[in-house]
Amino acid sequence: MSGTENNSEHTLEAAWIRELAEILHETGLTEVEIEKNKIRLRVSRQGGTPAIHAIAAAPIHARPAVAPVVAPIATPTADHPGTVKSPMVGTVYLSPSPDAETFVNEGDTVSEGQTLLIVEAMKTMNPITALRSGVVKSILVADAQPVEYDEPLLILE
Amino acid sequence: MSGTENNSEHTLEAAWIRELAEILHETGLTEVEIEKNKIRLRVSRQGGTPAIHAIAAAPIHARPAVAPVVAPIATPTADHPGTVKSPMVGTVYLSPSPDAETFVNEGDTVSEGQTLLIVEAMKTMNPITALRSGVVKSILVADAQPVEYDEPLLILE
Amino acid sequence: MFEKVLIANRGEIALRIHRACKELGVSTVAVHSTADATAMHVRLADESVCIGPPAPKDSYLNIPAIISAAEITGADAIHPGYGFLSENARFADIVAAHNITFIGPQAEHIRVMGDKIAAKTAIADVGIPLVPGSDGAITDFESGRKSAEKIGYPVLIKASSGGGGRGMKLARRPQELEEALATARTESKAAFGDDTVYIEKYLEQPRHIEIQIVADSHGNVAQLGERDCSLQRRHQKILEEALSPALTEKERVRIGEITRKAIAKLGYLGVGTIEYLYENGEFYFIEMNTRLQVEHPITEQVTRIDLVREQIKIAAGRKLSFSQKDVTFKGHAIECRINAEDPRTFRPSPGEITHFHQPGGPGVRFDSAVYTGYRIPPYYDSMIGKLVVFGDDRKHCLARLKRALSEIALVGVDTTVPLFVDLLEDPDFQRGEYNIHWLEKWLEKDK
Amino acid sequence: MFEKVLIANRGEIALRIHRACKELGVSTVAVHSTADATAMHVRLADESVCIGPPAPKDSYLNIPAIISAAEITGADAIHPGYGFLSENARFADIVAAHNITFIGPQAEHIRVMGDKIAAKTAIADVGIPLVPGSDGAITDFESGRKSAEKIGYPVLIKASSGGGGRGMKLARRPQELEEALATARTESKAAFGDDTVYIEKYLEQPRHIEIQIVADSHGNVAQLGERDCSLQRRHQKILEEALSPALTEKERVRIGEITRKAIAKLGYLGVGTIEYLYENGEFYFIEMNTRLQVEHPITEQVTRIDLVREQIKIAAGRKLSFSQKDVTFKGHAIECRINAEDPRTFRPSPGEITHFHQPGGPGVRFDSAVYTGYRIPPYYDSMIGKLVVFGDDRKHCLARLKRALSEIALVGVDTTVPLFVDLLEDPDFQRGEYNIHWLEKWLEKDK
Repeated sequence: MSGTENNSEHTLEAAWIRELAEILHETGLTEVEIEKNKIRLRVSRQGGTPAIHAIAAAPIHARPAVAPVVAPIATPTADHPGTVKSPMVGTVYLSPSPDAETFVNEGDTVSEGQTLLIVEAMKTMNPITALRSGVVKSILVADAQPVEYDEPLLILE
Repeated sequence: MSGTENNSEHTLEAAWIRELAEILHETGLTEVEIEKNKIRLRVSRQGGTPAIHAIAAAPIHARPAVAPVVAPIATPTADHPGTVKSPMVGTVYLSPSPDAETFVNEGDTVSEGQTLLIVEAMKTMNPITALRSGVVKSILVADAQPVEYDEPLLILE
Repeated sequence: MFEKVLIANRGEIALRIHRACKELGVSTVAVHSTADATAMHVRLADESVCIGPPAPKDSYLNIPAIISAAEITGADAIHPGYGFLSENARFADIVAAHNITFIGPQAEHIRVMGDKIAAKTAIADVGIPLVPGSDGAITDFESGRKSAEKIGYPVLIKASSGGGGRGMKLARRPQELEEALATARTESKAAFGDDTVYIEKYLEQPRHIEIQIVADSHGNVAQLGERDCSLQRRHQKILEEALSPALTEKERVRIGEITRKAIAKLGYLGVGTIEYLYENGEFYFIEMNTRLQVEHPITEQVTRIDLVREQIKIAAGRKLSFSQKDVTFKGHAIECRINAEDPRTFRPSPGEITHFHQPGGPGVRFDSAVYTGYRIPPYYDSMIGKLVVFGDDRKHCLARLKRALSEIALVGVDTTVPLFVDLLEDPDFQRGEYNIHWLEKWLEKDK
Repeated sequence: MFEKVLIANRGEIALRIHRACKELGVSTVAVHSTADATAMHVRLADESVCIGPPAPKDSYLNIPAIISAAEITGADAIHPGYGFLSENARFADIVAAHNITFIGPQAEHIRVMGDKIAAKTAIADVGIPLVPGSDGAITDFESGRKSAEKIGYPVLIKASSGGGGRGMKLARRPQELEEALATARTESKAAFGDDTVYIEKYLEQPRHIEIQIVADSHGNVAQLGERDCSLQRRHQKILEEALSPALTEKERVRIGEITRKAIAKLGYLGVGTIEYLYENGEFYFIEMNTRLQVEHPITEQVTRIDLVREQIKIAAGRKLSFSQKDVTFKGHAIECRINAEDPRTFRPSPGEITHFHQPGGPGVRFDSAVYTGYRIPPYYDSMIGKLVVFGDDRKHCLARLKRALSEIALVGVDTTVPLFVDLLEDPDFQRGEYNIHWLEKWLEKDK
C-alpha cells in the first residue's frame, strides 16, 4: 500500500537529512541545499552546538522543591478554558463548615454567582463563585488543602 | 469522498512534519526544506531554545588571545588536501640562510623529497620536505615567522 | 533555632538567605510571583509558594499573601531581605501578630528610622553627629530663610518622607532659596503625598561612609567597620569598598565607637547600618537602614563574619558569636553591582541570559541568582549579581577585580561589567580619590 | 617581576596560574594540545601556542615543543603546574639552560626527592622522622628477611621508583614475605623498568598528613600548617581538609616546626609539601612533593595566603610577603575533587558538559576550567573542578559544603558530586574519624 511506501521513503529521507546534519556540524556550514532525483532538500542550522533548554538549566543535584502545593505550571489542566484558579494563597475549603455538605460535587450543574468553594487567607473566608453557569467537571483540590496563587481549583464546563 | 482522502493525506504529511521536527531537535538543525512529488515542505525552528555555540562560551569580556601565531582552527586553508602543516612548534625559514634564495617560490614545481622550508626548534633546523611532487600553490607563512604545531605552512597541488 | 524560614524576597538576596538557612540546618520556603516561577531561589528552596502576579504590589509587597504562605507552610520565621517589605513596620507588626518571628529589628525602630525627622531626633539623642540643619520641618519661606542663614550656604532642601533624591533641591545662594524650597515641596507632594521638607548644610565633596552594626537580644553590640559607598549614580550605589581608602585608622575607630555606643543606647536588635557623609575628617548622619544591606558581603570578606547567619541566629534569640574585640579587619574587599543595563545609558536590559559563566578562583565571590537560560523579568530591579573580590590590600584587590571581570560571561543582555572594566583604568579611582559626585562627573566626561 | 609566564599545563591548574599571573600584572602564554584548542586557559591567556597532538607525551610532556613555544613568544619564565613536567629535573635544567626561569625548586632538589631512597637519606639528615625501614635497597630475599625481622611485622615492600601504589606489597607475617617481595619486584620492573625495592614498617590505620612549606631565596622559610588527605581511593586523594580534625595543637606545632627547620637546612626554594603518615601521635615521612599541590587552596583559605602568588614572586627573587609569626589559622576548609567519573565505579566519563552552573555565595570557591558547552577530552585526567569550602569551624564547613554541593550543575557527564553528598551523611566522616583505608572500606560496604 502507498502508506507503507511513503513511510519507507520518508525513512530514506530522514537518513539523508541526518547525514546532511552531521556534515553541517562537521564542517561548520550553516546551510546545504541539494536537488536530486526530483527531490529538493535544504537543510540549515543556526549556530552550532549545544541547544540548551532553559529547563536543563536546573542544578541537577538540588533537591526538587517539595512544594506543599501543586505548581500551576506542572498542571496539565491549567490550560483548560473552564479552569477556576485560586485568586490568592491560602487554604481551600469545600464546605462552609467541617460538618456541612460540600458546596458542589462533580457532575453538579451550577449557576452564575454560586459559591464553588472557599479560600481562607489570614482568617478571612473568601468565597470563590462561578463566573458563569455550567457543570462541575472535576474538583482538583482536597478539603483544607493549601493552595498557591493561580493554582487550578476546579474545572467548570 | 475526496475530503476524507485529503484528510488522510494531510495526516501523512503531519506525521512527516513531526518526523522532521524530531530530526531537527535531534540534529540541532534549524531548518529543513524538502520538495518531492509536487509537495514542498519547509520545517524550521528558532533555536527552540538557546543554541549555545561552543565558541560563544568564551567569556565575552575577556580580551581575545592575541596569539603571535595563527590558530590552525581559524585558517580556512587548513582543510585543503595539499596543505603542508608544521610538525612542531618553532620558527619557520623560507631559505637556508638569510642571504640565500628561498627554497621554493609560489608556482614552482617541486619533486617528492625536495625541501620546502625549514622549521627551527631549540636551535635545530628541521627541513620540511614535499611528500609528493606538485606545484606550490601558495606559501602561507613569512620568513622567520613563529609557527604552532599543525599550522598550515604551504599548499602543494 | 527556627524550623522553617520563609524568604519574602527574590533574586540574589533570596538565594543569600536560603544559603544561610541551609547552613544553619533550617528549611526554606520561597515565595514568588508568577514571573519568578523558575527563579533560582524557588528551585533551590525546600518549598515554594506562588503568591501573586508579577506586579510587586500584588506579590512581594502583598502582606496577606505572604502571611498566608507562611501559615500554609508552617514557617516559624520570615526574612524580608532588603527592599520590598524589609523596612515596613506594619509588616513587622503583622508578622509578630501571627506568632511568626520577623527576622529584623523591632517594628518601633523601623518606624522611627523610616521617618527622616524622627530618625534624626532619635539618633542625635544617642550621640550620633548630624549635618547642621533646620529645627524640624520647614513650612514656609520665612522660617526656611532663617534656618538657611543660621546653617550657612550652600544648603540642601530635602523631603521628610523622601528617598532616592526625589524632593531634594540645592540652594547655593540666598537668592536661590525660594524657588528651591517651592520645587522641593511640590516634588515631595507628588512623590510621597507629603510636602514636609527640611533644610540641611550642603557638603561640597563628601564621601558616603556607612558603619555596619549588629546587636543581639542579650545587650551585645558590635560594629564591623565601615564601607565606602561613594561611587553612586543618581543616589544608587554602584561599587562599594571595605574598608574605605579615605579614612585614617583614628577616624575609623572614633566613628565606629560612637556608632556602637549609640546603637547600644537605642536598644536596637539585629543588623543595621548607619550611613554618614564624610568630609574633612567629620561624619554627618544621613540615615539608618534597619535591615541587611545589598553591600553586606564586603564587610563579610574583610571580617570573615557571616552577617546573615548572625542575623538569623540573633532573631532566634542566640548571642552574638563574637565580641567587639574579636572583630579584626584583614585585606580589602570591593563589590561591583552587576546590573542588566546598558553600561553607559543604564537603560535596563531584561531578557534571556543565553550563556552564563561566573568568575572563580581565589578571593572571588559571586552572589547571583541567574543561570544559563534564565530570563530576567522586566518587572523588578536590574541587579543580577554582585561580584565581591577580596585582596591582601587595595592594590591586590583591584588587580584581582580586573581579572575576575575578564572571566564573567553574561551573554544575551547588556550588563554594567564594561563600566567596571573602564572604571578600573581611571587613575583617580585607582588612588581611591573620589566622592559622591565623582562617578556622575566621570560618566559625563566620557560621553 | 616577570614580563611573561608560559604555563606548561592544562585544566584548572593552568587557569589557577593564569589568574595569579594576571593579578601580578604578568602576561600569560597558554600552550595546548590540539585537543585543548578551546580550553578555558587557552581562551583567557594573553597568547596561546598549539604544541602538539592530544597524547601528553607529544604535547604537555614534549620538552622541545614547550621550550620552542617559550622562545617564539619570548616568555621569561615557565610555570609547570603539577603533574606533567613539574617534577622533571631534566626539564628544570633545560629551562634554565635557555635562560628562562623555572618557577619551582632547584633541579637538584627535584632530582633527590624524585628518588624515594635518596629522598629518605636527605630528609633524615635534616631531622625529618622516617618510617622504620630497610637500610637502602633490598636485592634478595635473605636481606629482605633480616630487614623485616628488625623492623617487625607487618611490613610493606615498596618500589624505589614507584608511585600510585604500583609495586607495593604487604607482608603481614614472615611466611608472606617471599611472595610479596617477588611480586613487588616484578610489578616494579614492569611499571618503572627498575626492580629495586625497599621494606618499611606497615602502619595499620594511619592518616595522611602533609605540611605545606614555602621558602624564598633570601633564607626565609615558613610552614603553613597541615592538610589531612586521608580520604583516598587507590592512593588518589578524593577530599582534603585543613586543618586536620585529628591533630592536637601541640602535635601541629611540633611537626610544623620540625618540618620548617628541616626545609631551611635543605636550602629548598619555592613551595613544597612534606607528606607524612600519622599514627598514635607520631609522624613518619612518606615523600616530599617539590611542586604546587592539587589541594593547595584549602591552605590558602585557612591562612589567607595566596600560594601561587608567593611561588611566582619567590621565583622572581622576591622575599616572602610574610614571616612565620604572621601565619595564623582561622576556620576550616575542605576541598572536594570533582571528577568526571561515575561516583561509584569511578569509570571516567568524558564528553560534553551541556550545562554548567557553579556554586556561589559566602565561603565557596570553585577552581575549574570547564564551561557550558565544554567537551572534556578523553586523553587527560578526569578532574574537572575543585570545590573549596571555608567555614568558621569544621561543623559550619560541612554544612556549607552540603549546600554548595546542592547548587552545582554539571549536566552531560557523570561526576563524583553524588559521592560527596553521600559522604557528608556518614557519622564517622562527620566526626572526622577516618584513616587512609577508611574510604575504600566505606565504598566496599556500600556496594
